[in-house]
Amino acid sequence: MSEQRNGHVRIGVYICHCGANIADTVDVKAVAEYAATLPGVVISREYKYMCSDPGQELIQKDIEEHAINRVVVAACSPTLHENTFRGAAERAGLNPFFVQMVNIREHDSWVHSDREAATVKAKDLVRAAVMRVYFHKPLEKRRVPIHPEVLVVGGGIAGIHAALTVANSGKRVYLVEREPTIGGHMAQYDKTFPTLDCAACILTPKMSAVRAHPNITLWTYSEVVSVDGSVGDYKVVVKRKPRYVHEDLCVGCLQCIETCVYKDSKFDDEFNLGLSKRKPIYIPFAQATPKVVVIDPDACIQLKTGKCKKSCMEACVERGAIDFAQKETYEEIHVGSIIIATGFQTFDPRRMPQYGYGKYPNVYNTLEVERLVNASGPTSGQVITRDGRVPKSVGIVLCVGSRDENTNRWCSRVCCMTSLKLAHLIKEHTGAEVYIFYIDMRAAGKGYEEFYQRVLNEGVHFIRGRVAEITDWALDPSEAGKLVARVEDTNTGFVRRIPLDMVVLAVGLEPQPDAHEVQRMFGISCSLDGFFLEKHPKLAPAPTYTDGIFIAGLCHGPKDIPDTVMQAGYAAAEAIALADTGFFELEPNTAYVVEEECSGCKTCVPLCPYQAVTFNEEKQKAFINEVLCKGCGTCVAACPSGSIKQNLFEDEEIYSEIEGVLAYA
Amino acid sequence: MEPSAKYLYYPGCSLKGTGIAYEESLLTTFRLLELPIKELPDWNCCGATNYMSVSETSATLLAARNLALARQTGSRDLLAPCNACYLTLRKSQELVAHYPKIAHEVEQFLEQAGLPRLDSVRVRHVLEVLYTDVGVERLRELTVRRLQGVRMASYYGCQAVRPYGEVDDPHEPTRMDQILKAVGVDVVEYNLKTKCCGGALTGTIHDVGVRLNYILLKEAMRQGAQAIVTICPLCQFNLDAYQAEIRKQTGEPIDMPIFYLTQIVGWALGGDVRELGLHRAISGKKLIEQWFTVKKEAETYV
Amino acid sequence: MEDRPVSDKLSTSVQWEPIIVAFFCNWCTYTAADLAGVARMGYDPNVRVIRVMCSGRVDPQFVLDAFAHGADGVLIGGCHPGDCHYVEGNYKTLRRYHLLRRLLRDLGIEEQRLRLEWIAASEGEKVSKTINEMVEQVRALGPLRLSRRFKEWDAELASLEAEAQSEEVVAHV
Amino acid sequence: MSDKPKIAFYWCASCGGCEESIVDLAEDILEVAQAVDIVFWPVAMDFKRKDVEAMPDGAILATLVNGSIRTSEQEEMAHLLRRKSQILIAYGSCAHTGGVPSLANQFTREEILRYVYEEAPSVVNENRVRPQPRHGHNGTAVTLPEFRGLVRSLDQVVEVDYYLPGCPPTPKLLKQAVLTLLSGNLPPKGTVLAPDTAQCDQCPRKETKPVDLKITEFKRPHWTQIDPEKCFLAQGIICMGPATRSGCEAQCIRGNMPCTGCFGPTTRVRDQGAKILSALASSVNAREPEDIEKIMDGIVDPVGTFYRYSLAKSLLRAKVTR
Repeated sequence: MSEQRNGHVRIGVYICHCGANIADTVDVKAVAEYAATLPGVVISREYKYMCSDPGQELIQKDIEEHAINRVVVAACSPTLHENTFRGAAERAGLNPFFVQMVNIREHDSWVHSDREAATVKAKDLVRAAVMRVYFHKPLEKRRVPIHPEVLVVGGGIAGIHAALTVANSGKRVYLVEREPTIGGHMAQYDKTFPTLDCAACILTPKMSAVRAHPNITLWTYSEVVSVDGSVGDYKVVVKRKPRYVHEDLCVGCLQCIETCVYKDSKFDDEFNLGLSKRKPIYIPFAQATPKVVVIDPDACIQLKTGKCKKSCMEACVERGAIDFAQKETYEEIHVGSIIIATGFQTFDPRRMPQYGYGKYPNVYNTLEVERLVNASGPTSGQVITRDGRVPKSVGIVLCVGSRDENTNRWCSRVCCMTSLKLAHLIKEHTGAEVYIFYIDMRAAGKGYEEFYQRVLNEGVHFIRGRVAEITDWALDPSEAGKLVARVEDTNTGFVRRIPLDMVVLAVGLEPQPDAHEVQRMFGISCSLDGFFLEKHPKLAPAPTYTDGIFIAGLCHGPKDIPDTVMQAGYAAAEAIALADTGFFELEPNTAYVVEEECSGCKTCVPLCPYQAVTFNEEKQKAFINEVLCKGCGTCVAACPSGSIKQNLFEDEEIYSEIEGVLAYA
Repeated sequence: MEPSAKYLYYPGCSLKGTGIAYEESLLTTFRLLELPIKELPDWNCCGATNYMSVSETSATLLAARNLALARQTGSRDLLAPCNACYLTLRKSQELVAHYPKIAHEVEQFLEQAGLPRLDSVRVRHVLEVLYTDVGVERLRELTVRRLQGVRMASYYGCQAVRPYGEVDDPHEPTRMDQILKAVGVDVVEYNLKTKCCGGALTGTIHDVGVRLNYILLKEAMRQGAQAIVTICPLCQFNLDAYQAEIRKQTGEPIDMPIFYLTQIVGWALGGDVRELGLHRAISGKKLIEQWFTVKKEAETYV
Repeated sequence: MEDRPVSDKLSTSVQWEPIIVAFFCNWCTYTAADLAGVARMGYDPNVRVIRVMCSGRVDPQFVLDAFAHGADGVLIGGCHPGDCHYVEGNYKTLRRYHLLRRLLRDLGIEEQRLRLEWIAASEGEKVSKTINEMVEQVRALGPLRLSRRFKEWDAELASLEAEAQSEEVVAHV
Repeated sequence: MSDKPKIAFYWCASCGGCEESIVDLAEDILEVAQAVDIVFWPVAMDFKRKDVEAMPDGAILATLVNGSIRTSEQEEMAHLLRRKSQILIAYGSCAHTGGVPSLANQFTREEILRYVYEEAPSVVNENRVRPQPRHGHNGTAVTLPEFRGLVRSLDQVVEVDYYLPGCPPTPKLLKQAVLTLLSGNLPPKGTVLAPDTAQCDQCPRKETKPVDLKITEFKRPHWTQIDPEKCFLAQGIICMGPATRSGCEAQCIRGNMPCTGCFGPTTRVRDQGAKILSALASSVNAREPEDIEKIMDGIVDPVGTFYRYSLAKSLLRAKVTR
């Protein structure tokens, strides 16, 4: 270590107790005493809570009174408090990048139990930081401007609520939805628990508001295909799939559907999960937004063979909205931040063959039953089984694809309440005996437990036990022609066979099948369960590790409608705050080429995924565009003549860390 | 023993007694498939049922001796056609792998007996060998005659698919169905594939055992099966032996042949009725005669 | 310098304990290690983590330097292929790792002493599992401690200068 | 003796090429000879060790030592010349970074002696006789220098003031160095007396290196017809140029052979081999481990390729488990 290199180095070392979190496992006093002996260290202290105001003031005072010009704080992870301590330094007039944090909590006291070993480790890490800060340089924070426009991906209730909130603040919003209409899963629900208000009644006004909002550009039947750039300026390309109908010309009169050459609807209606049929030209549901028809290219004779008399076109001849020549188009937009609200899929119960879904027609999933009980559903609200009977006994099986080692380990959170709601509705519609097979009833939420009590009082049978199988095999005549749920009733200790006319599988919630592709496209992470990962599980449940990208709703994990709306509002607030601030401060950890050292070997040029490195033909040297550089350091490691450097991660800084942690070796 | 025999055959008590037809058909089928197979010399009881329920350690010692003997021969694949043997041998391996105390006792025991330490002997089931090593397609190709129009239900018994999941999918086993279809049998839907056959209850709490038996037979009939195909000697025996009694009790006309999978596969491959032990059947003799002997002239060659 | 104990198990003895230098990328593996901490998924205290923004920043020189300064093992942690925060920095790491492993083999450093592991931000458990596994493997290999070997190698030079001078003096008298 | 500055030359473990290179100064050597007194140059002039020993410490202005250090005698001479010289210059790759001889650091002393005296195909040595450090004959003892366990660069044995890189250094660099010395206007201690940019900077084929190089195969030079105009790396041939200090005027490349790295790394680099490894591996066009391995198979001897001249000064210095 050479003092000359960076002037007169005066290091202050601060060891945090973090209450007992660190101090119980690490001998903080010993670490502080040890640090005091290290070259360059002028002051070494330990303190109960370094991140508290008095803790920060300690640093500020030392900078002011003892001319400390390097600060090492051994505390928690830098991802938590690096900015706190940089701020403290800055307030005392020291360049914030003379601060180095040492992680002796997450990486030490919380993962080790042996006090001696943990203390030795803390000393090693502190020594490394002390050696490292020697080489620190004053750096300027980079500020990037924030494009005020916001992209919302996904038009379910999360996306709708986020888009409206941002738009209401005066910012322009692009709302992109993959399906022909917004509304998402919520549009398919009948009533909502626990208040039993109708989902459509509360959702459709919001859908219309989206359509009418002057600040919202709504692109349905569209998908994001590429995302470039970073916080403040994301360049996004959206593919608009052809619906073969001009959105601006169609008025939603639905005449075309009437006159379609197909007299009968014969294609599975997606919105009703195949419980009803539609024509090749259709509107997903009555309140679809935009209220524009769409043509299914896999079903339409004209699009498949080119040989149809095109009666739909005739019906629309005045407006001329139908256009079989329509092609997909691409829109490129620039936005400052992105809210991802891509939702979920329901668990496919075919993965649990013992429940007979797909084998026995009278086994349903909860989403199908939502449609069955819905007044505008395929049976106009009549609960009739696929074989045309009104069920006299209905069993609802909980935790299908949830809380199960063989499928998904997580609790899907909404199935208990959904099942209570459906039990109530089925009973109301049919008067059937309803059985709920459950492991635990989870009714945590405002008014939820009360609703559970209500359904209990309505005479629904609750059987505590995971259903072993659904079979159509009758043990005795009373079971003949019925489905039988075989279950161990753990409250009575008996294996029971319950004959049922209809079985409803309360399917769990899963990440979308393409969640991984979406995650990669937006450069965010997934949790182990495949849902998108939030930046902090408690304090930042909508931001992600990628600045300027927020997540809302079920793409982040199972939750009910109120929680979804809250998270969507929170994500919107973050996006608005970002846009209103107008800039974002970036870590100044960019790489740069030392021009006189560069030989122009071009090794670095193709390595940069952001095209930040270019070759200057005139100078015959490489050049790094600091604005494009994201600071990964890959080119630095690859530069064969050591002529690229990275701020905050200089070779010398890392070498001294290596040497520091190994000084005893 | 020459190490060339790929499969080492562990008969267990059943295949030398009530399940002799299983042994006969197994060896015939392997011969027809040209799979080298040799019986494990000096084998002993696998340690099933009574031992395993009374003392896991003692049962494991019994199993371990068989495994060590197998290890000594140099063959890797120990074929245990009986479901109980299969499960007990597999379970013993798991116990040794995960319970140091049992492992220690086994080690001491083997040392005293002058046997090698347990190593990676693979305990295998006939169904799994037919499905994995031979393959459905190969069986289809090798089939020389088909039981056309005969409907059968495949029945696994309670032990083969749990808990290790190597013989077949525990929730929805289909491998036997695939094999049967490949060799020309019509397979019916059968939901009770892994339900209890009555097991040892037919000998202890007879009524209950026979009732469980009846459930299986009745459902097979309801599904339109003319016969049931099994892979377990105890299941085969239970289902085969009490049909007369059930007829008497219920008045239902149950008289259904209960086959071993190897009998059906062996016959499709060209095996002879006697060498497949088909003549040993108790129930469904008429159908057997009709399918395998009388219509011999009319065999459908493919 | 004195050997010192680093293990939970051997804290009172002075027996050798492996030291592993780990380079963790900021976005995935470092975060996963934080998560392991938050969830108190304990692991052996033999590892010293150095944070880099991307595993692509890990210059092979750092690995060699860590060995040269006495590390018994080096662990590199990055995002899973396709999940790199910087699109594909981890692929560069993977390529360097493959070539570096060959070089190390030729220079007598066992394969298990250098490990590249993809650990996503949510895989706290994998951090603890990987570290424990590696510590165990390196412990089985025994000390590398090149810093000490270098001193041993150079012991043959130690007294020479003085010796040479005295001989010269002798020759002159 | 005149008052002209005194200069000495010495060689340690080297091939002699460096000595040749001094003669390569051609007529310029006369200029040098006029300006200085050569007081010690065993390969060309009849001075003895005792003549050097007799000089006062620091009497020589500059000594240029070439060759790496393998034996105790070379060590002694290095120490002696260090004491007697104001300036000690490591001359050539071997003195600078260990050179080709330091590739022997992959083997133990025993392996080397056994091979050289017993197993080499050209050796006939039925009695397995090996030279001994001491040998008695007619009442007198004859001694041989100790054969050390490791090959070292000059600065791993004594302090070195300057380095002249190359295998061998070019006459131009030598002349420049001598003139600099004589001028008295000395660069900072430890300077390598050659430019501090990499080879590509001076490479005549620089333009032909693509900006999007993706290596799909490593070829050895003798496997292929080498395009005399095109960047070697663009042809899949390993060239150490990007990781090697310039100053040689790309002589090998002009002779249609790739750079093998004799000028050593730039000052920013601690390990030349690791750096070229990093650069080459980064440019490999494969993502799957199997594909990567297949391409890497083309590098048959990574140590010999990447550390041809610098194993002694590499971070690991040697095969660690010799």
